[in-house]
Amino acid sequence: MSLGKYLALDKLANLFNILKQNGGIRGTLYKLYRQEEAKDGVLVGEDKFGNKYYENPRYFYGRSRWVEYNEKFHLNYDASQVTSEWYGWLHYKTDLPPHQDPSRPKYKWMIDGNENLSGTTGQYTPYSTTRPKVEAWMPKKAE
Amino acid sequence: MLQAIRSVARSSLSRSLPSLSSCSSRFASGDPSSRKEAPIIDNETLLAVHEGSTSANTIAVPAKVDISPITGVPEEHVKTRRVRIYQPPKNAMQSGTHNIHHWEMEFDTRQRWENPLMGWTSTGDPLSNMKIEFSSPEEAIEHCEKNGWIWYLDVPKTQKNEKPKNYGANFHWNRRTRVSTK
Amino acid sequence: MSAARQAIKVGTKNVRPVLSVNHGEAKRRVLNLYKAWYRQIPYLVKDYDMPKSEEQCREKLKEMFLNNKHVSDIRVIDMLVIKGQMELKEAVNLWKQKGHMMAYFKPTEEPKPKDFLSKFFSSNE
Amino acid sequence: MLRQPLSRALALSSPARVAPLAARRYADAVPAQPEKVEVFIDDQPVHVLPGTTVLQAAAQVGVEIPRFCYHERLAVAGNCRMCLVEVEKSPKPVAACAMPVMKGMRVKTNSDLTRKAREGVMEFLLVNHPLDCPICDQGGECDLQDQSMAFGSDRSRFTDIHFSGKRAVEDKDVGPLIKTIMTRCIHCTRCIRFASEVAGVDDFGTTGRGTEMQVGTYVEKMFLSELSGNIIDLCPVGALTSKPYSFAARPWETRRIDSVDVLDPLGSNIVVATRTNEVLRILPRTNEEINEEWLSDKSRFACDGLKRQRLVTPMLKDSRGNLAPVEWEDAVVAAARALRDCPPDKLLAVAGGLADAEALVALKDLLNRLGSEHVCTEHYFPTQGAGTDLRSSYLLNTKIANVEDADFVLLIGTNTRFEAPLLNARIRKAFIHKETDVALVGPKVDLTYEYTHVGDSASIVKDFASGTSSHEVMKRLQQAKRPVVILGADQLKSEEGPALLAYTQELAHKLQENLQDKEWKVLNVLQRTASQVAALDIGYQPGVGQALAAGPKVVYLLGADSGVVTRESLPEDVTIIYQGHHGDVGASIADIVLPGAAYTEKRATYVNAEGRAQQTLVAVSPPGKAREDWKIIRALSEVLGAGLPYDTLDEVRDRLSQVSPALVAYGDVQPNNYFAQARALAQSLQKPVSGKLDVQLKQLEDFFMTDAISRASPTMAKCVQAVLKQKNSPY
Amino acid sequence: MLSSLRTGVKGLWRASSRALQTSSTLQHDSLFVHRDTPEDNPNIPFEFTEQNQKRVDALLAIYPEGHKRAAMIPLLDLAQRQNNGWLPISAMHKVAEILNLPRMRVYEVATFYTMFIRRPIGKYHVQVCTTTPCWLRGSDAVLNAIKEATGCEVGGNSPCGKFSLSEVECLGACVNAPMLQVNDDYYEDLTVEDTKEIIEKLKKDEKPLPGPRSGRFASEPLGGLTSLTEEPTGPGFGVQDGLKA
Repeated sequence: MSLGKYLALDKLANLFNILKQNGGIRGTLYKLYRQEEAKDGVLVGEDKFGNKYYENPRYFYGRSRWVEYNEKFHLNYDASQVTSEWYGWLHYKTDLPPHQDPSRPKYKWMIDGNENLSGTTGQYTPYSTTRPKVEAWMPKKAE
Repeated sequence: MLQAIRSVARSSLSRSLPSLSSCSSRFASGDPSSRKEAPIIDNETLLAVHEGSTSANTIAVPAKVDISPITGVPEEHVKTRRVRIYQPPKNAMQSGTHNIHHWEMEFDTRQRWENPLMGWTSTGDPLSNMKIEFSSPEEAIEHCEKNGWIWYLDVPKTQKNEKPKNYGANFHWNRRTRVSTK
Repeated sequence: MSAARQAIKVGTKNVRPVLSVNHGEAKRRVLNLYKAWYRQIPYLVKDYDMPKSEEQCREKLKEMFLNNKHVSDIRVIDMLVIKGQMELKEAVNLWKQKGHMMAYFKPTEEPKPKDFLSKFFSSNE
Repeated sequence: MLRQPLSRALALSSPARVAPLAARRYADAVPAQPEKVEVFIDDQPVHVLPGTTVLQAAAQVGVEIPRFCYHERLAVAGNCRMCLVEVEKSPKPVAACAMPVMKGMRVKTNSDLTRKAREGVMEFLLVNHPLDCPICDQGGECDLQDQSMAFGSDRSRFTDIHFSGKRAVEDKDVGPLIKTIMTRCIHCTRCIRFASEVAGVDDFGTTGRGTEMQVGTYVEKMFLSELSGNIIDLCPVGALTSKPYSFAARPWETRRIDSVDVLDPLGSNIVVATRTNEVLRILPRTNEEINEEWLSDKSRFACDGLKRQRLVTPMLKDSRGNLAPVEWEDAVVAAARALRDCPPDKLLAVAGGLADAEALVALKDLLNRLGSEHVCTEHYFPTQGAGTDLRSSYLLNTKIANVEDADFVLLIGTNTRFEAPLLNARIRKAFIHKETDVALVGPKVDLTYEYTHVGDSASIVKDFASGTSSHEVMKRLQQAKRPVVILGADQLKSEEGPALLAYTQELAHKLQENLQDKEWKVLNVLQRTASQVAALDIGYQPGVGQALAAGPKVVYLLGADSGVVTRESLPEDVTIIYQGHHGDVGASIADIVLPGAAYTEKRATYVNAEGRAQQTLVAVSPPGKAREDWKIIRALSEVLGAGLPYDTLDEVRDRLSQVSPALVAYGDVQPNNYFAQARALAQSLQKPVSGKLDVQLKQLEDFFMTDAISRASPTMAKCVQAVLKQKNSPY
Repeated sequence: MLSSLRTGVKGLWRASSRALQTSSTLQHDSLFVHRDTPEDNPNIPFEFTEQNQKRVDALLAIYPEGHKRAAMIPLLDLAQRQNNGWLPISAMHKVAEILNLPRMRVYEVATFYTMFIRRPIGKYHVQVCTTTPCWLRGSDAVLNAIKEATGCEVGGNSPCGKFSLSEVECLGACVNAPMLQVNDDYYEDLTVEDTKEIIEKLKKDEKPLPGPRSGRFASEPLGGLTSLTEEPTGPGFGVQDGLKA
């Protein structure tokens, strides 16, 4: 065990590393405010929404890969904004990120994933699919 | 064994007052939450048939019975509903009459509404399917009275004066029935 | 309703009793039932963890008994006593659940409109 | 609640009133008249009039003999042979429907021979009947289905299927109401007999012979009659089924609600079949005193109009002058404001032809509370003389059922065939079975029976009344023991209306005075709408002419759709409030629309042309936000601060009974008197008349669309088109 | 075992044969509904000729007032004769008009009787009896001979339009089987040659002699009488002596 470790200097180094990577004290506080977490890690890639994917094997399995959502979402980020390509990597289904995976097929008929719109104005609302039993009278419009 | 229980029950009823007082004194004695056991409920005491009742076989009650408190029908469905007592009409599409020689009661139709998604029709009326058959209107009326429902009688106008029908009328010499065909 | 009752011929008939042979006995049974319930209330409130005070429960008990105070037919009184006893037994033996007990208070029932106009505006009935 | 009405209901419909009725039913079995003969049906003795058929005698003791061709309201045909029964000492089974009873006859309706005969007949019928019950609309209410279950064999000896197959018959096009699947026909000829005897349209017949015989019209011709729908009911199999109802529902899926029809003034009794809150079809309900078991096509098929053009939400005119949907609160407040701000003498309420008595009385009470007396009906009736004070002067006093017993019928300015089809069917019945003769004053129309056309001048009535006429009809009238005079209410609209009514009253009075049967009523006035009698009973002023001339500021239309009130006839700044169930003439000129309930959606009182109060029952809920009519008026009154003193239907009916007890005596009709008084009061009105009598409904195409409901009905529109198409056909 | 197998196979055969069944066979050579055709539609006027009008009046005079409808069959027959042996729909309408009846009542009668022919037919309507006695005596050969000679199919008209051929049930001349009827005349005791000769004569519009072709006068036995050969006995035959005058 090295002295640095013994004195927990590596933790301190990590702290500085995190601070550095997240843009100093202000940037780190903002990250903590926005996603309640500030980590250091390797930027693995970025998806079409501008979400950034990081990896740091120092964290234990399950927390070692994470996504930082695009700044433009601010606090309105949602797990459904992770694209389907990155989903597998993020959930440890594969270790190859999409841009490094040669076996991923890409067909014309595949459409882009959508985020979940529930709770927004674009959400799906059920409507009656039955024909009305009574036809209402429509008054004639005045010209 | 049963006999023994019954006799005990009877004796407890005959001593009902003292036993009750003892109960209440026990109840009043301390903080209920501090006691572990609730008072034992005793069917026999409450529901025992009095010894005297064996001799008196019958009791006098009002001839008009109102069982609405014990039927469990919600009050709003007793007081605001109207019962129609009627004879089912003959189905115009058929000539048979075997299913119309009785009287029926039915309730007024309440609102139905449509499920906005599937279009199924619902009703909040628990009595909408209640049709009861009787052999005479008097029975139906008695039943309604007993249940406290407001009823009215709809007597169908199906009395007709019997007129002999005649095959020969088709070929009558000088009447208009002859003109008709077949 | 009362007019209807009067319109039907008033009279009495002799029938076999259910339990009681006279009003005095029926009354005694009712009072006994009432007392039995009354005594169970503290335990029921505790057992069922009802969000009601004992006082409120006693009020409700009284109200429910008084609901049927117009009943004069001995047999009907007896039947009500029997049904009350059944309820009591179910309650005491914890055959009921909390919802069943709370149903006496009708906590989720919205009062229906009473006057003509609000009935008219609210629904078709 | 219900103190008064219920006690009255008890008084009106107590068990005591039922008992004699029930007793009467069985009275026939008691040997009362000596001339009756005794026969034994299954060893039960029954006394019947001589000439009664075995089938009728059996019916009297409650033994029902199966039948297909026999129908008690049609002539005996005796061709289906299903009613074969064994008669003791008869070598072979006899057809019960055509066999008159003989003294001491012993009929066995359940013997081995009888059962074997029925089984054989059934087998023959089924040889050529298709097995398409699963796709047949009659399935579930089919006589053939039921009777083959009850009396048929469990297997068939018909093995010819590989050689000649079952008979197949071409379907016929008989119009937009009746669907034919002629392969199913069992040749009972009920439809032919109905068309020829009751409808008076001899278009059906049998063509060909043997296996190839078929029922039909031979040529391509539609069966167009105002009573055509009844052959659907009559058909014991699924050969004739309802086109609008085809493949819609099975009979066991529907709820049947007994109600009353309001599309003609007779108030025929109907059964409304509903499923999932939707009116699917309307069937007649037997009422011997009104419609027997028939129903006119308009009443039967206009029910799909209840689903079109409906007012489902209150509407207000917005700033651009368009009607826009609003909540009830807003509409009622707007209507109340309009009524409150209007001076009482500038208020006008007009009731239309489909308004019920409850709404009528509520509207009148409301206007009276506001200080106005201008409550009118759309149809005029002379108010001079006795006016509407004496009930006898605006009713069918003879009563519909009694018209059958008449020996001479004089129609004045009415086409009963289209104004009241079932009354016309009664006249036709009298014409055929009682040799009753009919005369008509008015335009020449096809009444389905022969009549003497006296002319169309109003002065003929005057001559009849004064006895100066030399026409043979005059003589016939004077000789008649039971004459009936029917005056069409439409004739009273004109200037000469009062005089015409006065002359008719005079004529009827003179005829009545000479009668031996003092109970027989001669004078009849045939109203045009279902609401008119109730409105006149309640005290509405007939006709809107005067009230419109006064220039009202606020007009309240209670279902007034006949077009007598128009924007043009009213001042510029008028506010029109329309309450009703269909977007028709009234709603299109309204500023405020209050959606009401149609007759299948409310429990309401209607008084028919005889003065018989009947009630409709709720079959389905009013659509959308529509409400029962009297409730709308009641709510309006409360917002106005002139609350009407009734909160429930029973209290409204209580009020109705205060107005006239006849309005709540459901099902019954009181005899009218005071004919002499009415005539005396009208004597001064007997002025010379010179006009011509004309009727509104002359042809069949005029019949189908006469009110808001039938105008909204696509089926009725198809009927009109079919009639017009038929007119161009050479057949 | 074997029998059950046979039943099964039979069932299979039945099922398959049933699938071939399309609809029932037509058992009549005429339709019982009316179809408008250029030759037969209600727009073609029909009037009785003046001569026939007199007959109509005479026929109507037979029947009492109120029962004139009884003249329907004679009138229809008259109309058919006037219209070259067939009955157009306008003739039925005319008869209905004369009798003041609903048209349907006339249609019913006209379709019921097979002797009213409701389609245009040839001048000579050849009706061959094929009921059992005639059939046993060779009516099939007679029928085939006619088919050959005229070119008619049963129920149809010949290409020349002069002949129509029908197969009919018993015409009541069984003793003289086989037989055929041409318009109103019976030709009996036929052979194929006789038949051909009749048709040839008709083609030339000559009228062949009606009646039996076997040399018989009527329906007497072919080889002469076998009974009633002696003189009929005179009056008084077999009467008691005492009663003889």
